[in-house]
Amino acid sequence: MAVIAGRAAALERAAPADEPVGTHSRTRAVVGHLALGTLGVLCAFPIYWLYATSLRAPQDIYSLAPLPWPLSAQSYVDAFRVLDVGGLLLNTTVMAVLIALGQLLTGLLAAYAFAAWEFRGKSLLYLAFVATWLVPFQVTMLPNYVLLSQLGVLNTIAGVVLPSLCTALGVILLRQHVQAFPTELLEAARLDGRGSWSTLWTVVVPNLRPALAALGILLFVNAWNEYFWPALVLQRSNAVLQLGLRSFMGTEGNDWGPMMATAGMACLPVLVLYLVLQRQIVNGFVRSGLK
Amino acid sequence: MDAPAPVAVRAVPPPSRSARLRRAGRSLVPYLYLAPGLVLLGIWVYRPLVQTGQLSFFSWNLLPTTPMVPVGFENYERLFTLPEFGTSIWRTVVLVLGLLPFTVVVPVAVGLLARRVRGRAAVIYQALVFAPLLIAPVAGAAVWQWLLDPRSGAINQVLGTTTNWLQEPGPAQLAIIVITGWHVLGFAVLVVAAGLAGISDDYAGAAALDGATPGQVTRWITLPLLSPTLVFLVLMTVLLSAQWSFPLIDTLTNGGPAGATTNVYYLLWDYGFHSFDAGLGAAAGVIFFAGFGVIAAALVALSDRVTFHDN
Amino acid sequence: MSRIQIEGLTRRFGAVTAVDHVDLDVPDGDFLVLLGPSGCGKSTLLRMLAGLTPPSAGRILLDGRDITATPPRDRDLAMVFQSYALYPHLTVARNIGFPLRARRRPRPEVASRTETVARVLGLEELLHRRPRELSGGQRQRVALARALVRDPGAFLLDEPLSNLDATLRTATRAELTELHRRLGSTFVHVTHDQVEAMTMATRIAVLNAGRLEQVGTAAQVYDEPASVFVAGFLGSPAMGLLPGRIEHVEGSLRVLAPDVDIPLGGPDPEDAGREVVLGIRAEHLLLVEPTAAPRPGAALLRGTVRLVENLGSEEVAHCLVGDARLPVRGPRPLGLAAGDPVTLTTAPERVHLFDPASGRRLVRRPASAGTAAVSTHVPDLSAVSPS
Amino acid sequence: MSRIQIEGLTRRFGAVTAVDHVDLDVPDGDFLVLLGPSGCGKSTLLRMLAGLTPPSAGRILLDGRDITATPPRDRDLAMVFQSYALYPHLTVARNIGFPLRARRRPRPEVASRTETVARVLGLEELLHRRPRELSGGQRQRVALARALVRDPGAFLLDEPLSNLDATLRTATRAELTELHRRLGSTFVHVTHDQVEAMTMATRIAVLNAGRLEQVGTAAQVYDEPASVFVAGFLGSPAMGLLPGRIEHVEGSLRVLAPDVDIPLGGPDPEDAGREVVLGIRAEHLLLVEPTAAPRPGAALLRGTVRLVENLGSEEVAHCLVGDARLPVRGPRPLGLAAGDPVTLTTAPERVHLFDPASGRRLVRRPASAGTAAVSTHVPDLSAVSPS
Amino acid sequence: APTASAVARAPELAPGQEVSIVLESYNFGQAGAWSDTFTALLDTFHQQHPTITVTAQKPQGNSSNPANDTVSSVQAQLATGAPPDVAQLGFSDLDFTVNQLGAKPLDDLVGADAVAANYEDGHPFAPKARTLGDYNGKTYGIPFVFSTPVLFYNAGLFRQAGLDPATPPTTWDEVKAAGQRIAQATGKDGAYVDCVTETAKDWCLQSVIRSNGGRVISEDRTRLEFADPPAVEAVTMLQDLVTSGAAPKLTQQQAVEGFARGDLGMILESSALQGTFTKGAQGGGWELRGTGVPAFTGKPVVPTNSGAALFVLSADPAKQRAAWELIRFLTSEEAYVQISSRIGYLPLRTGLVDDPAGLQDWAAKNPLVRTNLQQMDPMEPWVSFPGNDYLQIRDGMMQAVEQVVLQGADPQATLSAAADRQAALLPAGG
Ligand SMILES: Nc1ncnc2c1ncn2[C@@H]1O[C@H](COP(=O)(O)OP(=O)(O)OP(=O)(O)O)[C@@H](O)[C@H]1O
Ligand SMILES: Nc1ncnc2c1ncn2[C@@H]1O[C@H](COP(=O)(O)OP(=O)(O)OP(=O)(O)O)[C@@H](O)[C@H]1O
Ligand SMILES: [Mg+2]
Ligand SMILES: [Mg+2]
Repeated sequence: MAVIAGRAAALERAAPADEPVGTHSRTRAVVGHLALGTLGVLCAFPIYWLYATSLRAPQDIYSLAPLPWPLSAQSYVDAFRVLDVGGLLLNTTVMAVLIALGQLLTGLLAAYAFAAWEFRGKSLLYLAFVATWLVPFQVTMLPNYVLLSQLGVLNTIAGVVLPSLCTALGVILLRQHVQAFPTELLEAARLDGRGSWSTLWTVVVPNLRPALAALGILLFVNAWNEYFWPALVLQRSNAVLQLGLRSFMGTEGNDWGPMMATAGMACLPVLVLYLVLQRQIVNGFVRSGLK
Repeated sequence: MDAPAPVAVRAVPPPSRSARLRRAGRSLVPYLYLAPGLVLLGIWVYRPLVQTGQLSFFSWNLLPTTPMVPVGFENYERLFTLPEFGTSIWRTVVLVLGLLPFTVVVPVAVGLLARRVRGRAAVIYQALVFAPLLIAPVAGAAVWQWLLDPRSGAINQVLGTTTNWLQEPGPAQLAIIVITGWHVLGFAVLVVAAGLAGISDDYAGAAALDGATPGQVTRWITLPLLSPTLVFLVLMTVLLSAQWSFPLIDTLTNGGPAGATTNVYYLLWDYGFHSFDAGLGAAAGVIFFAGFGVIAAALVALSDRVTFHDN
Repeated sequence: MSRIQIEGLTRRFGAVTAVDHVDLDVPDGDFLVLLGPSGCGKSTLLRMLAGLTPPSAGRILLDGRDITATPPRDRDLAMVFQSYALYPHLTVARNIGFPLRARRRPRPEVASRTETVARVLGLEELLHRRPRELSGGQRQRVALARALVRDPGAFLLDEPLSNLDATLRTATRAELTELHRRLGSTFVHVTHDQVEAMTMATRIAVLNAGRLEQVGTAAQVYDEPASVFVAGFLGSPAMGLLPGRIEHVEGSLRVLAPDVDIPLGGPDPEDAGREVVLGIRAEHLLLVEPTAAPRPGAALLRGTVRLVENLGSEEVAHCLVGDARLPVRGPRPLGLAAGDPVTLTTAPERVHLFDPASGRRLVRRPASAGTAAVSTHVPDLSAVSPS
Repeated sequence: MSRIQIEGLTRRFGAVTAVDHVDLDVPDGDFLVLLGPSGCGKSTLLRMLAGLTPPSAGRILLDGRDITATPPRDRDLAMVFQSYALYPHLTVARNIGFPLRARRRPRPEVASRTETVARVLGLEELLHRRPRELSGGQRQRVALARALVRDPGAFLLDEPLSNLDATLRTATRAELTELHRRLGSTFVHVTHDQVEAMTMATRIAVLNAGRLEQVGTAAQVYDEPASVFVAGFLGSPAMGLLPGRIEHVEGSLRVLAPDVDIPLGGPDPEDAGREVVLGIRAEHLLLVEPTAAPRPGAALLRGTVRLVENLGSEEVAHCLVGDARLPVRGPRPLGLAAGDPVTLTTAPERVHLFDPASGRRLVRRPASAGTAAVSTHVPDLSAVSPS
Repeated sequence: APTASAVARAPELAPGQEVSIVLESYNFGQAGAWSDTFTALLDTFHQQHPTITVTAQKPQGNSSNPANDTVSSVQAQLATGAPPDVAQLGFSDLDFTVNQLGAKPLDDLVGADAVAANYEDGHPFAPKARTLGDYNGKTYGIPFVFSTPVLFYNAGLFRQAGLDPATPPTTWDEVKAAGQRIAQATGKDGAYVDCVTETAKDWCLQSVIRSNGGRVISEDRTRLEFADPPAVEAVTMLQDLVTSGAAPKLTQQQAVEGFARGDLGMILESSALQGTFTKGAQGGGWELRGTGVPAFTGKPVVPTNSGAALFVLSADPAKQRAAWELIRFLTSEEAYVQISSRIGYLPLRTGLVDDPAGLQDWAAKNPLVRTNLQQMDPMEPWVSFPGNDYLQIRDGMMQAVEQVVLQGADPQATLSAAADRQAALLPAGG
């Protein structure tokens, strides 16, 4: 409790209104605005270009004019004609939600174990999680593909989801969060008669909610944008949005207009999600004091 | 005077069998929580890794119809004599070095600059910087292809150059670095923001009172205290650069021009899936794992010496 | 060696007013203690002095110079933070030398002054450790050393002793007092521990909810609390307070309350009927032998003992008088036990009277022309803002 | 309603032995205070009682039942954590009801017992707030309520008052004492604040570096400290200590030190020449008019005042006698200033003697056959492990 | 060594025998003409063979060009024990397909007679095309779609540069001159030869080298010859195009898009891209024309083929038979009429273009098809490298060429170094 309150106070003090006298000069602010503004525009420009291209008329697709004029929804019409956008959206959401939830859950359980207990082989096991970062996708790809085929889940969403249910990033980040959690609370719950399982759900999770939400959204975005693994598993059907892009790629070159339109539509949900939840994401992430 | 309460000191009896069992059961608990993650990783990461380790001692093209020929360390020997292997390592080093500005320098600069601007503006800038993370790499790559068009792409028009970014070795490597950097910048900015928020303002206040200029505060206080975050980012960059850049290389340059953007990760892919030399690919994978493992261990050891935790 | 003047200083955080229009004049060489309960605005006030928090209104003068807009590094002040704020990545020696290096003093000078200060504070052995390898008391001394190394105009200390245990705290308290005597610098020391305040201050400023309640020497604040708040905050146990009423009885003024009857002296019919809050310190209540007949005209309070606390050298009996709790303090053993009925007396001049509405102290005017009158008056509070 | 017995309890963290072979018997209904400096192992001991930290050796009995291997939730204990450990996401009501819900008690029972406890502790108004909307004192009461709601065998309190300011601390102290009286439960209360220990405990256990130094009532621990450590730790200011030597002068034993001469009474040539540490409490030192001729045979100490501290009702003069500091305490004003020479006296029976090597108390044996002998003796410490 | 010489004959399907097979084609899956045509064809096939169910899929993998994923896709599926029953694989992979992927010899499966009969059924297959899928004298794959290199050019840019679009360049010297002219006069790019990058693979490079009398690999496929003088000379010529400014430094994709946009005068490309170019020309308002592979002055032009054949990979006799039925259908007159008219691919039953009931109308409207047909006669097959490491050899060679042509490396030294290195990868050990 004290720790949490302390953190919140530290955050509040970090609010710009409470900074030393004389640190906020106009020139410093102007330089800051200029630098950050430039960087922001640079970062956002390709995204603008994506949408600009998707709004060009088919014959202007190769045009490099900065403004997409005249506007045309033809690419979107084409994309909608070819793709069952609603179905793809649903599939992608299901896939991304399952993956994000799975990674969150396995990460939470492992992080809880690492943060709340001392046990033999702890650091070695933690290393086992982190070391998965060292294993290239290429090494695991084929053996996993073969296993999925033996399980009979090729060409299903389950095949995409199964191998992605645990990620080192989730474990690492969540461990930081759970470790920052006051141990007294866990102990109080034990004394109050909760087992470790119900302590996790009645004490830890409710208090980590902002952090879990922030991380969950990050994982969701990652899963949403996953392309390689679905491309392998979902060979027969373009069942998720990112694979919809493949419908516009081919030996005879790419169909840029509908492809950009599809890409734009694929990005839109996460962009909107991010814009709506930005404060929560940033705060949840920052408050964890990831160090 | 209190009469002493005499305690008959008995020999402490050994714990009963059921108590021992219960104790053993309790010590199992953390492992149960780890189990789901470990089982999943065991199945989906370490099982393939072990298979790869075995495969690296065979010559085989993965086809059930062809026999696996044991060849000892021949795959490794071949790998080390291949000139591409050496150059690809060098290119990986360049890639990592090239990405460090995006994962460390710029995010720190953004973190420090963000303190100068107030209110909504900072939030908006952060949203803009973060946005590329939300774009699927494949879509992002497609857009960059346009922007990098040698004739009328926005980049050349702004810079007034005629470079063909994806067709000339140096610029192609640069383009891959920049685009990868563009993608991961937002995440790094978020991590740095978290790190900065974790440093008590009291230190900066104390230093200011002690007479340090803002520059000195940054150099002498903020950055050293941010070092654990920076090490985390460096570690991530070193370990994951090659993986981050993979989809972009695969979409934009296919490792070209003339192999100029082929890093170890892409080479591994190439051996494993284009050359059908599974043994060689496996050997490369094992070396990749071991090499990066050693580097990571060294980095972690180093970081313990150079970082300071604010406690 | 600086005089600090504060004029109308205010700081708001959103809806909260942490510091509310405070006027204060700290003469050169003063050891001013800011005292008050948690959250009353002490740290905020100190941080404004240091320039770490910009004020919402008001100004700060250092030796007559307006420094409200001066950045911290240009104010000639040294601060010891509540949390010490030792740089965790620097050794003790480099922590202490930091202010000198920041001012680009030559290396040999930095080294020699660091060494001198370290010797004075008994830190020679620790110069090469890092803060995390130090105990709480050692950290505190390093924080002090960092402030002392550069001989500033004034020292600002934010609860520097709060993390120490009793023994260490007593020792450091004495050390700080001696330091002040030797240097003659201005000190502003924040605490919520009243023993600390009483023992160290040349003057005490009591804050409550962002407002200044009283400024004065330790004796003034203890002996003539300007308000119910100050009276209740200072002293251990706190002053006993009970509501009463001034009555004109048989030609003299008396304060009456259930089971209480205290003569005030000379008659002044004007005040008769006035409601007051009556305050008596634990050490000013005396036990009367229950069998002894009450001396006529003496103050008389009757109650029951609820609880006796042993403080080691003394005991405190918490007595219920009417509805109020009055602590009584005396050398151990008092010879009382819970449940005992007690009769108490006190010297009438030891009784404090407060206005129930405003909480301010009521002062009996020097009885001119043979009458004593009670009036609201705030002694020694020239600096208190007329709120 | 439980008796807690601890036998040979030890806990090591790597090379550190936090708790070192402690034997302790806490009878049912006791209010035992664990007292000791920071890091002496108090929390570790309490956590072992609660089952949160497994002991390295030794065992714990609750009402004669060995609970060393019982998991925390099956021990019939309630603990109040130093930091309260209130669940931040739950309202006060749900915080209080948590232990009952965890034990799957029926809803109506949870509700009614929560309400009862809340009423007892004056929390009815706050039931729907969350912890962050409470003041420190309110939080403390919620933590208590959560412990009380389920009527455990014993309460374990880990520095529950350390975060409160002086006023709140005094009030809560009284509240806890009353609670103990009303419930009659066993309390084990950890603190490093000696006033807390003295005022609340029925018995005090003083820990030092993991070892038990003394167990006894507040009076025993204060009046007959079993060791130099206990003597120096209790009392504010701490007992003055100075090295001396027992000499046989003119037929009687005297303790001599530079500027110090204290008669011990009857002659006992055996002890002559023995080195001792001499301890005198601040309140047992009396000022002697410097002009008055010393009464022959009286204890006599000469020194210089270094510093005078004002405690409000009293003053403490820190005097330098020989090389040692002796605090002298008396009602304000003492009439002393820094630099003044002072002559002090004390009653010989108020003087504590300790063995310089072991630090243990030396007890003068009742003078049988007309002789008084000094011997190393540890009173009331049958439970202290023979180290 | 060729394996599986003795494969049992696949028996005819019993009437009413239900079979379902999987067809993997890199042309499938892209929205547009190919998918629609394929779907229509498979529908028709199902009507004709109601007992055979065909599931079509595109290669797994993530390359933007699925043709690059064909072999690895089949390989991955083989590893699971369930390869597609029919696969459309490139000629460059023939060696690997036969020796490693286990393509079944159709001569054994259905009999050489049946294979030959299929070629003769209706308008016969172009003679040169028939043997493209043969290996060691046995037919493994039936050629399905392919193209020869075509020099597409932008007639508008020709006119702007003062060149006559009616007489396109026929030799490399003329290409160079025209390219320089276009670059100077219009500010656009001159000529791009899509034979010089790893992405382009080596089919077109083989044509250029063979047109100069060289080879990339000896006829017995035991020695690499791409560092021999004729090959080096050819590559040097390509380098000269770039250094002289006649050719831009572009990636394949940039060149294709540039040409479609009208920013490039000439491009030597597969006719598979004709559709893309036509669309670009319509959008950009320029005129698309095409001609054959340019010659080295005084030497005969040797075009090579790109493209793919259909292979049977199934091990199950019933599926093998069904697969053969599918292959027969997909290479039938009926199918080619559809494929050519709806997609623009070359009909391998070349007679169709003169058949009024066939593609005569279409050919009249698409004069470009003639270029390809004319090149069928001198055409030589696209030779695949042998062994497991054939792609490493091919890619190594292409990288060397790219370094020479686009990055100005020394031709002889670079190619020799590459040849020496790749020689070790030949199965015979070089
Ligand atoms: N950055 C801030 N944002 C909002 N409120 C604040 C901030 N800083 C302080 N406050 C509020 O201002 C009031 C005074 O805070 P301050 O820190 O000055 O108290 P304090 O007297 O130092 O208390 P303590 O003895 O607990 O340190 C408190 O109510 C606090 O909640
Ligand atoms: N988990 C641990 N690992 C290592 N050492 C520990 C651990 N917990 C406690 N210690 C050490 O054991 C000793 C006793 O610690 P404990 O927390 O019991 O002290 P305490 O008496 O409660 O002190 P405080 O009054 O400061 O709370 C200390 O020296 C401490 O450093
Ligand atoms: Mg404060
Ligand atoms: Mg403790």
